[in-house]
Amino acid sequence: MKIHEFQSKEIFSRYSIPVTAEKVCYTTDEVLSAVQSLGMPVVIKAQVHAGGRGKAGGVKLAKTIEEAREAANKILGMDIKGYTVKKVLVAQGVKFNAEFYVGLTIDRNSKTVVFMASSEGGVEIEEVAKENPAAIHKFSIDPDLGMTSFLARKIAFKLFSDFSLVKQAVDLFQKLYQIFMDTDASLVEINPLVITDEGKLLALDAKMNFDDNAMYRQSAIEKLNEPTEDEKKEISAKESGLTYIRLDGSIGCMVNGAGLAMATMDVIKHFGGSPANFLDIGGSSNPQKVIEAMNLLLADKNVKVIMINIFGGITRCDDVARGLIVALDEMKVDIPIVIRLSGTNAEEGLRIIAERNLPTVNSLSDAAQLAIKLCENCSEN
Amino acid sequence: MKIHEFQSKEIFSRYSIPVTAEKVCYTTDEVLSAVQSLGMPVVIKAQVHAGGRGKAGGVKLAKTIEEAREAANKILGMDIKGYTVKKVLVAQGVKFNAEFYVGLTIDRNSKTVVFMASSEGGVEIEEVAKENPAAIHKFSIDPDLGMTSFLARKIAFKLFSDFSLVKQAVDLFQKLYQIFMDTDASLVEINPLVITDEGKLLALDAKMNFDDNAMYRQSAIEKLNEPTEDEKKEISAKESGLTYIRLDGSIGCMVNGAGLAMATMDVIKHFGGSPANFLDIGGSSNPQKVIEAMNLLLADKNVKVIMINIFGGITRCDDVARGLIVALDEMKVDIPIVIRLSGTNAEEGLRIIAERNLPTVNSLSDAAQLAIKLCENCSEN
Amino acid sequence: MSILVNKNTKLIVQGITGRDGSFHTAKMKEYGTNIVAGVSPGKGGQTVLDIPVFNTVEDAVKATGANTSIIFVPAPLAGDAILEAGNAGLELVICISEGVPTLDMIKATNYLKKKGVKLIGANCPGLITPGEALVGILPADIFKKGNVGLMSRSGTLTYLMVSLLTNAGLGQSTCVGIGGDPVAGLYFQELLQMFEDDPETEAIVLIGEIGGDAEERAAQYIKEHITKPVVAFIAGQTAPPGKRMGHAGAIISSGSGTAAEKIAAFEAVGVSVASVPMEIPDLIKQKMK
Amino acid sequence: MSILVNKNTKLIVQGITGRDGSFHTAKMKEYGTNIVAGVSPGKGGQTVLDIPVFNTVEDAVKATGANTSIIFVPAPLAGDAILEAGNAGLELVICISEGVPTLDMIKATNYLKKKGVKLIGANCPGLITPGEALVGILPADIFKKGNVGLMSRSGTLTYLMVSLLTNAGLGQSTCVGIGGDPVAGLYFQELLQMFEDDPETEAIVLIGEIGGDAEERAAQYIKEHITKPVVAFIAGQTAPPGKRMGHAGAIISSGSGTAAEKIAAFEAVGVSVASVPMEIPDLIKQKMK
Repeated sequence: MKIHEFQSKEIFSRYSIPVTAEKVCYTTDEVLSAVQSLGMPVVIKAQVHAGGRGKAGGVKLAKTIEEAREAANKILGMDIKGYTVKKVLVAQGVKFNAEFYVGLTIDRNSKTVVFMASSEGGVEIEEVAKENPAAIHKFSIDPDLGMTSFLARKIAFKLFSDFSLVKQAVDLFQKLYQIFMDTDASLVEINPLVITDEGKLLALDAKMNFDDNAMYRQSAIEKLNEPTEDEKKEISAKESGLTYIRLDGSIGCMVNGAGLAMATMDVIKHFGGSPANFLDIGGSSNPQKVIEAMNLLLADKNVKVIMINIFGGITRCDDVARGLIVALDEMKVDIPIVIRLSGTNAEEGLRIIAERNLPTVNSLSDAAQLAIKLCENCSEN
Repeated sequence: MKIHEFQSKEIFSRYSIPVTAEKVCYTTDEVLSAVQSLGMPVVIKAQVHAGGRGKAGGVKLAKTIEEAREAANKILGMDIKGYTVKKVLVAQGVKFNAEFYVGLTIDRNSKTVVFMASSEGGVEIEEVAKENPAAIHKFSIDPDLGMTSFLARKIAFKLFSDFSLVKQAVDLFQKLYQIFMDTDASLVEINPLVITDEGKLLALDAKMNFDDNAMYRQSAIEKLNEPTEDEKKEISAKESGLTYIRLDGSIGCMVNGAGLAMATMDVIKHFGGSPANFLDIGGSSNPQKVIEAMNLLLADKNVKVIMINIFGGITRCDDVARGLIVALDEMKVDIPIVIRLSGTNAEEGLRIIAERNLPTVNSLSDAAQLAIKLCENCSEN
Repeated sequence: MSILVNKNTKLIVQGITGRDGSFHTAKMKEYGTNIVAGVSPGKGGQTVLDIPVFNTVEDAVKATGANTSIIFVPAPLAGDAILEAGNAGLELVICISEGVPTLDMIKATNYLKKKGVKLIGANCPGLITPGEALVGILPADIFKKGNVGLMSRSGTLTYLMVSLLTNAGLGQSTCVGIGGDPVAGLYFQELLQMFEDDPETEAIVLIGEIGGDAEERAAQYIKEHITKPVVAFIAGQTAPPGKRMGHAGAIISSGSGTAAEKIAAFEAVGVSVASVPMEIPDLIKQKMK
Repeated sequence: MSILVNKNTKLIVQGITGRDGSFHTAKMKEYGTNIVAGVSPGKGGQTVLDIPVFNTVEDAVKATGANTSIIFVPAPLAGDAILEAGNAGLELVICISEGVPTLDMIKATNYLKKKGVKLIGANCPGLITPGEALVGILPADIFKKGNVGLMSRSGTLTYLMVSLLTNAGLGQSTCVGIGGDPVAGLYFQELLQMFEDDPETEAIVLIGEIGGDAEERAAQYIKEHITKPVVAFIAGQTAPPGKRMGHAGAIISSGSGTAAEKIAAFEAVGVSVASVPMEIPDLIKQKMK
């Protein structure tokens, strides 16, 4: 789960991490009144859950009221990677003389939280990682010790030589780690962290992502969730035990298990087709799930054929077959369906399917090729 | 550092640990008004920093207003092991059907916090420890894990078979550990922990001690400190870098180092004398310390002779000698002084002492024997 | 031989009285797995399928001498269940539970490593040594005893792969689902070494997926330590970047974790990578010649 | 030979620029201890007594190959300083600082144990191998090279004891002050074993004090593992119960930790206990006959 820059900074402020004076605004009028209280210059920044907003024109410096109005008008309502900008952050302009990157995330390899720090802040850190990986210092945090003073100092000395900055950084790094742990974050990032002309460290930007699995115990964070329409569908699917991600193709897929779902997409593409979605109906038998999955597929107008690939394990094939029959009874399905059932209770499932004269196939290859063929026929209509 | 039962329970309440409804009172009138709001019966308990208040008559059950008045009159002002009772806790009487003991403390052996639990609550746990040690379950808490749910459950199953009580206990035990860690406690104890007639766990009593070394980061706890007059002297001594404990004898001792100070007392007793105090002037050279130490010794009217035993290491003997000379110049000292200096700069120290014609001795045995002899002479005067 | 579980496995089921726990306990027992105890706090003294239930793992281990535990408790309790198992003197712990918070897994994996206890999962289907022991939720009847060792980040894809193997006459020594979460117990390297050391295993199938760098690290490990033939399949070759495909692990971001990179890493060390699962049996047969 | 420190000790001083740190660095250097570096955050690049100062212990170890560290930082920082030393690949850490919170020491001792790093202290005077290395604040000129190993919970009492030994012609192999705090690093048992294993040590002096049960545990250990003669003195035989005598360790409570109990425990295993320190040299001479 992602939150906005301004929300991340609100959390930072609660831990006494210095951030810029700023205000969230939803209209140009609000921006102008914020500018009054903050003073000039200001930076106006789109608040959307998409990266690269700077390149997209979503961040503008304004030195006059007129510039601020212009920037607000331009940014509010702008589309950034499919997200419409509904609010901007108006932040006091700050004079600074150096930019750094600091971030915390999970490292699969060491199975710890890692702290990343770089003197090359203010640019996209992925670029730095590619072009000059040595410029990013990484420190694995021992889960038994946490962010000790000595570790924070060791990191700080990599970035700063001035001891006053080192001391500020030690405090800052320990707080960031605390935030990470307290909020079940998966990413906490400041880019750039700057040294102001007064010699103080300041978080000019802030980014936080969270572990979806932990949101049950992070209700304050979960309240900040702002799903898009597509994400809402995914969330509602998830509540039914389904994982659904819409894609651009024409073959609607219903599969049990994430790995098998991805492999099914791979096989479709392998034979020249294009999947309309990733849809994992998960691990336990429940006809209702199949009905909801069918509804999701049929709601997508791009879907020209439905391909069902079930490998029974916990999921029982006869349950899937029954759910499918109920779904077909309830809803008008005027597109072809290709069904492959295998594993637990597959024979019974196939018998149920056969009663309705629906096409079944034996192998995944056959299923994919048949679906592609049916789809091409559809397109001709 | 110790705090009162009512203060411990205030801390418990902040962590949502159930305690009895109660009120601290300083006068009999306050007790009577507390009784009005709490209802009958009540238990009136002396709040002093001494153990064994029950045996001393400092805890009384009152079933009527008259009994409450009588109890308050009796307990307020009572002396318990040298402590005058200035306040009582008036607690609502509770019906319960079983008493348990739970406590957390430091274990030197395993170098961890240990959790102790016993079904034999409501009595002095030291007695249980002596007579039936198997009745006390001890659990070392892995500092990397803290009080996990599984450990709390394991402990709870030792005390309770009813799963509803186990669940309450798991919550309670985890909170107690959290309190211990959050407050730098050295002891957290509930005795008795009871099961009310409603089947709820309730802390009927509470006891907390704290790590003096950690009080610099526990200002809220430190504010609760109520030193006695003797303890105030000890504290003021400690602020000067001295550790002073007044005893009953007549030979005032000034020594550097706790072990040597105790050994000096042992040697005095070995030769038949009695030390008036434990006084450790600590490890670093500072003439001012010696002056303050002399002041402490001279303020004790029981002191008939002063014995100084310094082993120079960090402490330099010439500094001690100089401090002594300054002290002697500043104050009227009309009792004999025996001085033994050894170690770093002892020769220079002895030279300074010799200038004043003060008696010096070579060995600790000689010093003790001389002090005892001089003391006996004094007593004859 | 085989790896991790076999006839000597004495299994505890944590969460045995729950819906999933009791269902799969029946399946495992039916397969012949030696299940010696169940754990369910507050239900100590009961039995499930004639298996005695204890309040704590410690009690269960003391009473039965169990050496392995499988965990079916709800995700919010799974971290603590792993710690409890790790604390009780077992050798191997398998956590099936899905949706365990990552910070809980960091604490758990770190603790079990210190204790020298092997962990598989969380969010995994468990493992099977065909003909000896099923410790997990895998559908038993697709497996066949043989000499192919299989390890996978995915559940049902494993089943597909196994039925392809079995249909092609290739039996399995042990099949392990390591789970798809960002922080999990045993990973490819440890299992590769175990299969390398297992005399019964003649070839190894590795099923990876997009996200993370587990496959790249596995490739490096294969180069340095593994002499037996390895073939691989990477799921998600056609998945769009930046989307979470069910498994927390399956995210492509920052230009690392793509299928192309993983495939290149494997091919660079002589591991044949199938473009679709159906190619795997032939690849193995070629390698085993 | 000797234990813990010797001519091969390469010492770092944490807190070298502080008042106590710089004073004792001079004393140790004067004695001939090989001090290779100092650590003082923010003062990296400076020198103290020609010793280079680094910002972190890690930097100091990398630059000098140090194997031992002594800590003089203020008590609130000491716990972290021990962790830093334990993390940096040293073999032995001595913490002189007095007044370290107990919970900090629990964290520190636990961490160093896991890392396999030996810790002495906190709140201790350090140790000396006469003629080889002084790593602590002990007054060097009272020591004499010889064959008595000494360990003590007390500082100045150790000095008294050592001068009694030296005056009696009994030199020392190594003298260790283990400190008087409730939770500390190496304790009597570990040191007893080291002295037992040290060919240069022929007799052992143990100086205990009231409070805790370190002496009782030492007695048990002596019974089971130690063949060399041991003599002991317990300070505080006449101290009143329930009073804290300077050392956090020196508290008598709950009827355990009294001098009488400790003396009885020692005598039960054949350890001679002196009633006053002056008796120790004769007791040793009797035992060494």
